Amino acid sequence: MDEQLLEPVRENIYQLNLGPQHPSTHGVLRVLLKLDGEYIVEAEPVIGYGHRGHEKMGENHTYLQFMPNTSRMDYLSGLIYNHGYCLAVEKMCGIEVPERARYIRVICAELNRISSHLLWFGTYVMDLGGFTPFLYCFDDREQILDLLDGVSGSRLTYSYCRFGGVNRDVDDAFVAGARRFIARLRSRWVDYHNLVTKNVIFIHRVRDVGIIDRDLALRFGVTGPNLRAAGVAYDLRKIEPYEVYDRFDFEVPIGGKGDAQDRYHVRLAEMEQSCRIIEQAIEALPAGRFRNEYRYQHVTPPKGDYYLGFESARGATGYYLVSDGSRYPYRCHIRVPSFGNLQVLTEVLKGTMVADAISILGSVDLVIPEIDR
Amino acid sequence: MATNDALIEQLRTLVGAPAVTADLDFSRGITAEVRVTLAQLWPALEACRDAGYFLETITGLDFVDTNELVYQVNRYEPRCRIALRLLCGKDQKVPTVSDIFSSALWQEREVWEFFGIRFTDHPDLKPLLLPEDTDFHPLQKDFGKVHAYRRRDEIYG
Amino acid sequence: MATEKVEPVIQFALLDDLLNLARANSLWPMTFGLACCAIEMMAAGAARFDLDRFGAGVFRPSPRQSDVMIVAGTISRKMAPVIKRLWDQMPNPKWCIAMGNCAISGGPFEYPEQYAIVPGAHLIVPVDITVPGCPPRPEGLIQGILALEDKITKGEQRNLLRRFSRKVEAR
Amino acid sequence: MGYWKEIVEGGWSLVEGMRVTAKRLVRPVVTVQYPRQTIDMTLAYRGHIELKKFAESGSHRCVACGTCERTCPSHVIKVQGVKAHARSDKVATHYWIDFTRCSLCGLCVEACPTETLKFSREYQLDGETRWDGVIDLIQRLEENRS
Repeated sequence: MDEQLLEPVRENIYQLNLGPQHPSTHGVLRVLLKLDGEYIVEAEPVIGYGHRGHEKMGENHTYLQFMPNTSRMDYLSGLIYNHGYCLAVEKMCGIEVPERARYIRVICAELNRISSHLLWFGTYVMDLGGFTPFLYCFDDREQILDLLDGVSGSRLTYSYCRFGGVNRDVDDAFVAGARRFIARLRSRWVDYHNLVTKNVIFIHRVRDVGIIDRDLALRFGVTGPNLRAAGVAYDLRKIEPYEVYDRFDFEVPIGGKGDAQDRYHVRLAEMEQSCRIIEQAIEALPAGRFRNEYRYQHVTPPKGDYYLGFESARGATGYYLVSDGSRYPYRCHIRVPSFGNLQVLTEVLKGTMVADAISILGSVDLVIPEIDR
Repeated sequence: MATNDALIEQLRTLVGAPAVTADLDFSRGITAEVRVTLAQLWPALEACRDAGYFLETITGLDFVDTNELVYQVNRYEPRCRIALRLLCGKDQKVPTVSDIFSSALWQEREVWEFFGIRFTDHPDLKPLLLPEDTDFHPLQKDFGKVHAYRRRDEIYG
Repeated sequence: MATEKVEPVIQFALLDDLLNLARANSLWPMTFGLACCAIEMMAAGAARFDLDRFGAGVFRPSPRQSDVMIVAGTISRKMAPVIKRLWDQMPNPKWCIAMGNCAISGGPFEYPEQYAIVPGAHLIVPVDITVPGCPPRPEGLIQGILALEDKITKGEQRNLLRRFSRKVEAR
Repeated sequence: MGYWKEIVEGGWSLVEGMRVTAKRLVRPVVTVQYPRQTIDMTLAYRGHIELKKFAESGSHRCVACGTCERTCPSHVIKVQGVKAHARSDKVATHYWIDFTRCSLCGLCVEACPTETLKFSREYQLDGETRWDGVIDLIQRLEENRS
């Protein structure tokens, strides 16, 4: 700190403090920008403004008690995190999950993924100055929230998955609602593409902006749509299929050079693939129990550690759980995708202009409390 | 799968065959577990980087007798998650791997602020998530009330 | 902690009432999300719930232009000084809504070994209205804003927008 | 050349945008006029917890066993019970929850051995201080009954 103060101020280098309260930082991110005129010389993200000590809580709570926390880490895809955590504990303890529950989980997780991408779409276009798509997206998103509200009882922090199944069964109304929603979303694509994708101003602001190529991604551990935009088909649903994802026919959309426009297209294409998964899962939804007969209040996994990777809306996520044979995890570490996705910005933002920085920050789809945990 | 086996073979020659445990049916979420020493950490991770792996996460573990660092590396295709486990004493310093994987820059800062494990030659070792004037390491097991503080062999036998 | 209330020397009862009515019906919240509740705040501002109907939909990014601070989310130790500074930057008269359990009392994150959060916004800024929930529904936030309007106009009958009866399910 | 092309393209995206917006003009309104019109809470909706009233006894069935207290991740439940005489079951006399620290996960409802807990449908709970969220459920049940 002292060295920084003593360092003679370089002429013409201007330091700009972006955040932590800034409308386009999506939460509480702070970026220290060193500017030479309009150009960014150095960017240093400062994080931790949303740090809540999830990993310490993991050690103080039993396996089941930690479960509600998981949907509060990445609140935009809370159900997917929930799902991953339950999978990890089930794998550790060898808990059987009924077929129906597996399909329900996949349907709900994919719905959650669409809602997360929709929110990103709306806020990203809002960052770039277009307000109307935000309203349309939230309108569509409300349909998903209504569906998930109907089965889980909550709009955002679902806590829906349980060890050995799910909290509530889905009914015919949910299935019909999901079908209706997919049809509706598909009819809205046309509007979205006319309104945003083909818009000249939008294209000018995202094309060739913030290129994350394969090598950079490899060095920084970037995953998810940001990596797929660079042309790498890395999706944990395909590479290490968990749950029943290997039974569905879906593609992993990839981009070309990895600029903001590619990331935009990849996310939009992913929503379509999620729709396809939901359709197939609804078709194949088996009858039967939605959770195990035995209710797992206290699970005691065998000693040892376990890593479970799964694909959240933002990339490869993982739970690393160490069990000492008691009811409390000895260590509960969460690998979050946004961590690498944010860190890569220290490289990407160099040499870009301030106006593009907003575009790049928005395009990588950050959820700050997920990074801070 | 051939490339994965090649790397595992390479690691075997690097660190010695008994230190590598391959787990082919993926029962613990990893393909292979490699126990490395401080001196072997760099060559092992460099071998991983050259084979096209990326650093997924660095985790610390705090035991009564020792600290442990777990480096998980993975590759895009085919799946092959390798866990490198490094035992380090309570006040032992660990060489930074940020020259090999840039993502280690932040992850090592996180491990340092949570566990107090120091990394030598790290360019910018300051707290990442906690306020900069923090003087405690919250994930150490003697911070606050925890349910168990065990020796390493109580868990890993 | 709480800002000291300065009573003016000369008071104009009718003018004050009129001003309060104007203030209550054009609350400008600050764009300021901390965690999960921020998404519900955005949802409340979007088409379905439309905070604009109550004059409270103009989210301002600058504290200088806003008069309501909606603390939406967990306040970490690192963030607390920032919130305090933002609050100090807001011009008087100003109000604060603590939205969500984390902002009210630390919520599920408050437990004896917690080192990272501030348990409650009332420890940093004076809170006028609390909206519990984890996260509260957008309707809950709207209800909180209506309650704040009541508070500003000192009573339900004064507020023109509150002619409709407040819907409360059987308690 | 590129200059004119851009002007035409820009003008076209403007027209397209206006067309999409104009289409919305004739669509039904999505806004819920909230205080006058409410969204029905679904059956699954999780508000704060509440004690069920059973028809046969006209009261709750809580035996103050404390399972919910132990299950709760954020320890917001405090139950007190008394035994009418030495060999009878306990009956809860106080059931406090601090709703402002609850995470609405529903683990207590699932853990309850007598199934006397349910979620309320209430979502308008705004108050002035954090202590407004501290509720005695048994008192609440009795007030509802009378």
